[in-house]
Amino acid sequence: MTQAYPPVLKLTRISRSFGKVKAVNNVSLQIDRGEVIGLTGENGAGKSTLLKILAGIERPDEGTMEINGKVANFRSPNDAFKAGVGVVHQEQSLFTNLSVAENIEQQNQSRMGLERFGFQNWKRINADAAAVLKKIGVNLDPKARVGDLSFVDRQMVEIARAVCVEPGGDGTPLIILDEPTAVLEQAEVEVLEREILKLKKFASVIFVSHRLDEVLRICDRVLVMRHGVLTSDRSTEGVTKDELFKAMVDDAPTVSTHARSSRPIELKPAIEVQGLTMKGKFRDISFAAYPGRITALVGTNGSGRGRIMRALFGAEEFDGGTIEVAGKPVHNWSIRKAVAAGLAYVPAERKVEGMIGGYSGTRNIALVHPGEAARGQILRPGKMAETAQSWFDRLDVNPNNIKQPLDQFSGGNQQKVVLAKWLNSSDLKVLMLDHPLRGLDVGVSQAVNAEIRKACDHGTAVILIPDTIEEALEMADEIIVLRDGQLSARHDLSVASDLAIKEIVAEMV
Amino acid sequence: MTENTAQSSAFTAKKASGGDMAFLTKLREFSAWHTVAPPLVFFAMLLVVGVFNSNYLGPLGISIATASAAPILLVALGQSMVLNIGSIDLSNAAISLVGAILLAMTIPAFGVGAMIAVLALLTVIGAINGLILAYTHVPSFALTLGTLGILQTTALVVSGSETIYLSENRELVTTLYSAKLFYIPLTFWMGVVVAVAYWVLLRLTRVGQNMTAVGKNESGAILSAIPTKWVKVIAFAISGFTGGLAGIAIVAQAGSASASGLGSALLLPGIAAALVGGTSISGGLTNPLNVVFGALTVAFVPIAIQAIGFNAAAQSLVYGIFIIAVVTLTTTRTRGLVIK
Amino acid sequence: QAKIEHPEGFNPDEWVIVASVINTTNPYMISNIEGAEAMARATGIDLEIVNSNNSSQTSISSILAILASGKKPIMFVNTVASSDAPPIVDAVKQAGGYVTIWWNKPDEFKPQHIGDNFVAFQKHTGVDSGRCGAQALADALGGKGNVILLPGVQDSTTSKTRVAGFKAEINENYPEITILEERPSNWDPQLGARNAKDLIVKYGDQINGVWSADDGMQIGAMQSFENAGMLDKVKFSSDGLYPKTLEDIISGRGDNAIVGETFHRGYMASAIGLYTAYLAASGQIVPSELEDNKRESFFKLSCVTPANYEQYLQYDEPGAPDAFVERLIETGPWDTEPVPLIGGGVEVLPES
Amino acid sequence: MRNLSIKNLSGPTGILAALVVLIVLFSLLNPRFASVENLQNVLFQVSVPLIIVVGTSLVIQMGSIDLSVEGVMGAAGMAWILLSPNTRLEGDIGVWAWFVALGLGLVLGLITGAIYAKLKVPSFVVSLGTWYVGLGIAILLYGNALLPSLTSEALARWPTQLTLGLPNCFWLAAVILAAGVFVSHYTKFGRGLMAIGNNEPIARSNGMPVDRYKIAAFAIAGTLCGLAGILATMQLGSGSPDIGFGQLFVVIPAAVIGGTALSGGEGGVIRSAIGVFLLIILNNGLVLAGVDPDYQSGVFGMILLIAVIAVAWPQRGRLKVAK
Ligand SMILES: Nc1ncnc2c1ncn2[C@@H]1O[C@H](COP(=O)(O)OP(=O)(O)OP(=O)(O)O)[C@@H](O)[C@H]1O
Ligand SMILES: Nc1ncnc2c1ncn2[C@@H]1O[C@H](COP(=O)(O)OP(=O)(O)OP(=O)(O)O)[C@@H](O)[C@H]1O
Ligand SMILES: [Mg+2]
Ligand SMILES: [Mg+2]
Repeated sequence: MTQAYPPVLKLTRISRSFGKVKAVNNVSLQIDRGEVIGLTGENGAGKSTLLKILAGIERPDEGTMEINGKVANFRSPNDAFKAGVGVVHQEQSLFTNLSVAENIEQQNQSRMGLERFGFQNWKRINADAAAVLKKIGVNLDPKARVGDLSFVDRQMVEIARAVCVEPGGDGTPLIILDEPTAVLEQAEVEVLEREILKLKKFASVIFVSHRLDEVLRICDRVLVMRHGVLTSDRSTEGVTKDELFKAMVDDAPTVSTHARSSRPIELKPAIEVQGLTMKGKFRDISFAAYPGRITALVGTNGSGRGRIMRALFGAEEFDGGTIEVAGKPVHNWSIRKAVAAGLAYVPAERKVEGMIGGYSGTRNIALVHPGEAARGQILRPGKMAETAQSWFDRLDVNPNNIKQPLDQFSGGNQQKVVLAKWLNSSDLKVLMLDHPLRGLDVGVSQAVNAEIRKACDHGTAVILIPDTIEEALEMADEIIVLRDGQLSARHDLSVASDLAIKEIVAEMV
Repeated sequence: MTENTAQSSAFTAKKASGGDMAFLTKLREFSAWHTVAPPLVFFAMLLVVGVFNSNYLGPLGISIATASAAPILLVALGQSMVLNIGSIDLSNAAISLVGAILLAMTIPAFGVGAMIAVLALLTVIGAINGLILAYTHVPSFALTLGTLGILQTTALVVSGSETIYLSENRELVTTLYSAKLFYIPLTFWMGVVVAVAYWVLLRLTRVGQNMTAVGKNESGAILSAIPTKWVKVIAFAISGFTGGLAGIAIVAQAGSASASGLGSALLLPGIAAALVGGTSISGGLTNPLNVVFGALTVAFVPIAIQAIGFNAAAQSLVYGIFIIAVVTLTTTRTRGLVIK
Repeated sequence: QAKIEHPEGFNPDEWVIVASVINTTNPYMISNIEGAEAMARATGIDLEIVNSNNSSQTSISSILAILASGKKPIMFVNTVASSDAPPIVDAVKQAGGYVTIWWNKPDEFKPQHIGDNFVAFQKHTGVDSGRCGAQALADALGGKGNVILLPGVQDSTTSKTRVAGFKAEINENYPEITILEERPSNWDPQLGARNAKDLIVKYGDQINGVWSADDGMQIGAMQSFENAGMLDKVKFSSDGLYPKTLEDIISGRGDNAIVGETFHRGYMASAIGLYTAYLAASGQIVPSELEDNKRESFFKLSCVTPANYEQYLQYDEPGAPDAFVERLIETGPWDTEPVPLIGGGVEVLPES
Repeated sequence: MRNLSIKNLSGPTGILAALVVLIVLFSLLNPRFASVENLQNVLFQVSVPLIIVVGTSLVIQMGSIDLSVEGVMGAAGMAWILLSPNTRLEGDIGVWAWFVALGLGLVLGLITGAIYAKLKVPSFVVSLGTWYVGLGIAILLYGNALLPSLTSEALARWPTQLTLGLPNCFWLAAVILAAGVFVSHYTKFGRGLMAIGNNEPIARSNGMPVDRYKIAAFAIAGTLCGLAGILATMQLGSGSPDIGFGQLFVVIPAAVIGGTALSGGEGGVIRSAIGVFLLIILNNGLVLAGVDPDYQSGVFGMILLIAVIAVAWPQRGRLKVAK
């Protein structure tokens, strides 16, 4: 690191509180040219808030911020953008009704010199966008409608947009990536890592992730936050995961290893599919999920896992094949029938599909299986609160306030409540989860996994779409590998002793 | 229609504290404001008018305000139930007018039986709106605009373009208007009872909970196995039913009914009353009890204008200003709610 | 400037004169207001104008608001719709006031049944108006030709009676006049214009005459025919003799396109109505003792043609309302030219 | 999110198809429907709502709604005729009348927008308020003098005169329409409206001047309503506070039918324009087909229903959100 230049970013005693919560508490740090900084910490530790301050979305209550040696107090995201700070937000922030190019060029049309009259020069916009996409090695049609892209492609658009920043003078751009890998699959993560290393050449990067080995792999330095405080700031050489854990949580989580259920396969499957087919998405999928066992569907994005799951849950029509629940074949299958038959589905897109954000935890939990909390149509507020409270305590949801609207919770805690909603059922036959750990920190992930296993032990069949293959290996009794819509392999882990990740990846692509 | 994600709450929260007008920021932070505003605003208006004419502070004011508010209230209650699931019902005022005509035609012969039959019929009409919405995915605005047209014709044809006058069994309904309990006509009490009922429905039953869920996030509701289609049918059926009650209130007041008579201009006041009552036009948020005061306010504005004695030609102008002022004071400005 | 001697025991300060009109921009309504103002001047009683803004609810609420003022009303109401009459009358009765309803009420809802507070229901008969229009138009066409009709709001009694009168006259006396089509135009000039335009397209120069249920719609219709360059080939007749219409007659617009009108003035209606109510309020008449046609009354309206319009100009002179009130006080509500009482009861529609 | 996003409920193809079907149908019912006069007649009738709908759809694209149409038209139309050569014989200020009238529309629009954007009051009610404010202004201007009608032949004739076979008023509308298309497709502002309609919080977080855009959109809508008011007054040849009567329930349905989702972010000016044609032709056709007046609004409603259902049918889906 040459010191000829001023630091790209210098924070001194930055603080920001929301009401009682001190989201960012007296944080000071410095980032130099070409550095890639990892930032990690529990859900709710304050990472995003800190980044929002850098991005000019939140204003610090106290403290000063210098970018490329200039004191910066951003009044708007545009100021930050002009100063050379580009952000990929944790929640995707694209306009789904506009084109890829428009989204990318959204903020920096200043470069088009037509700004003053505000005219759109489509040729120019599309060309620029195409150039940017090329620069980060993604091939997407700039004219495509973002709403029609898959989750991951949208993520790429976000990154492309962030990379557009052009700080004045000889300043260095600061690219901020808030959990960019959370929604990515193995393959894409590798693409992204290579991309970040390219960014190194002309920019400094802040990279937020809950996956520590990722952080250790690509970052020069790693910062850890806890309860808004910066608890550790050290070079990645010679740091161990455990040390980071310690900095992250008050007591390092006890990594529990899951005793594989030794139940015999002869057991009647909870759900079984034969030759399930959806034109253009997947075809001839056959497998079964057994009570007390976890079946993982792995594959690259677009491999069809998500859709298969949605089809099983009755959320999407399928063209061919049969589904049998508890031995009985189902006819004109629908979500309501599925749930009545004891199926549950935790969608990948938590905020949009998984929960009613405006509703409190209490109501969200009473929504599907109110159990005690409802007599027929009549709700019993007392019982509702009781039920909710017991779940909040059991999953230790934080803040432990059953009345607060769910969309004011951090992702991890939202996921806990979503789980509770389904687990509150008296007899849950099949639990299906699409990327349940997406965006969750280590601690919360442990908690969620524990719940999934508990359900399993109570005789529920679990079908899981994991974020990573490690996750699959850790959790699953059986792994089913999909390659572009077809079943390419299956591994019974209770038999196959040690299975190499490489193998599976090979079967995926 | 609402984007109410955690993220949006973050942004608009910032907006709030970075606020535009100091006192409004205060209002927004005092999140309970929108629950107390509707009554406050109404009584404030009553007080102001009382300054010009003390009679309004007495029973008289109350009885006049409530008497004129009754039909608006009932239409507004139905409307807010539909707004709550994120849709809108442009046909419910027309439903109540058709209802009024049918009642005026049938009550002389069948008395109470007629009321029940008509209410049932209108509930079905509402339900049909809901069914079409649920199964064809036509936006409710366009859909109910179509039914509005059909109902207008129905009103004309059924009434034979005549004014239907209640001769037999007249007092059976008119007493609902003339008979007063604490100076308040029964038609208005009817509205109050319905408001309470709907409040209970929304807060204490699964159907109600599901309705609001659909209004807040339909995708989430669908994937939580909520019977969204039924929810819609029920909401619109309720709108039809309440429209029918409004029809009764109209006949009770006029003792007669006609296609372009009393009740033919209830649509916009109804929606306005719902909004003044703190209902969000984006769905997922309503409080029937406050709609009561929304209706009172909206109905009281023209009375206030007349009572304060503005020049007849200036009344429209003043009316407009009143409406804006009132709503500015009563709108819900919850954190993270995108105002459309 | 007329001045009324109040009888013993009548204290003007206890009373308020109220005139409720459908809106404040239609020339007829404006004239209603002028009549009420004249009455107020003559009686020295305060005046309140109610602007219904075309809404029954507003009309009723506002009237209630005035009743709340504590004074007893002497009221003239030009109802927005027939069904407004009952609630208004009930309210006035409770407030101990006296009301005359003009133009619209349910047929079965009779002053005789309600009592003295509902002094009278008064109107110009629509049938006569329709007949005037028909005669003028048919004669102008030489008894032969095709006409189109622009009625007002479909379920308004006024419009329906006028249409019925027009059709009856044609059927009875003008066998060679054909009615091509009727398109209700809600008393709305623009809708009148639009419908006229569509009918022009539909029938082209088959159309020889146009009858509208009031001058507002006729103004619109004439504009459409002018735009289509047909104004000098087509004849028009209508009801109300609005100032604008008068101009067109005088100027002979479109080769004397307007061939027939009816004459009656808003100020006459409101003055008669209010004066009747005043007489009841001041005990000078006891409504229940009046014969029926003074409780449900028809007042004369005159057929106007380009030949005889001059004789009506006097009634539009400045100060005409006061002059009319003066004569009204001399001759009483039922015998004042040009609008004396000519009959009563419920208007019966001729067979056609 | 694919099939969860509120798709624009009627592709222009669907709505165009509906339009074509209607035209064929009506031509069969009455040959005169397809005549040149009727073409001119329809173009004459669409021109006013076309002008309005440009503003309306800009507003709806950002997820708001503007009900003030009829009031603003009344105010502007009345101001214009009273300041132009008219039968009241005073106050003619020539071309300045245009500036005053359009200015009035602009101001009313600004007020609506400002209250909506700055005081966070739902546009639905604010514009309901400004509707009455506009109407009130018109009524006050009208006073109780005699009905003002245009004395200048030139002005009164202008809308109907044909240029290249089409009435001038339509050309005016066409120009406005073109401008509208340009604004919404080729300006940052226009795209901004779409963005706001799609996701306002993100628009804000991207530093878009959301409030200014909102106000601007309403200002444009107001001005266009002003223009429409003037044109309507010209067409009628005389002034009336109710000059805009019934327009609201043409333009908003038109926008909706055209697929400009009320939730914002979808549709566009052209689609709304097609919607206008659909509605006007529907009415015109019903008259020419000689449908009994009693049943006209009913048949209107029926056809409207069938049209929108036909258009929405293909987009049905399990996870489809229907508001
Ligand atoms: N707009 C807001 N209003 C109130 N509290 C907030 C707001 N934004 C964040 N918080 C709170 O501030 C704390 C930090 O939140 P933040 O999103 O920065 O955590 P995080 O480290 O990004 O968590 P995650 O890893 O889940 O993204 C949390 O307690 C959160 O609830
Ligand atoms: N119908 C849908 N609505 C919304 N999102 C969807 C839908 N189907 C899939 N997705 C999400 O879009 C992304 C790509 O979907 P696609 O079906 O192409 O791949 P997939 O393999 O089924 O999904 P996944 O990545 O979960 O395996 C995934 O994140 C998936 O969760
Ligand atoms: Mg975060
Ligand atoms: Mg996925």
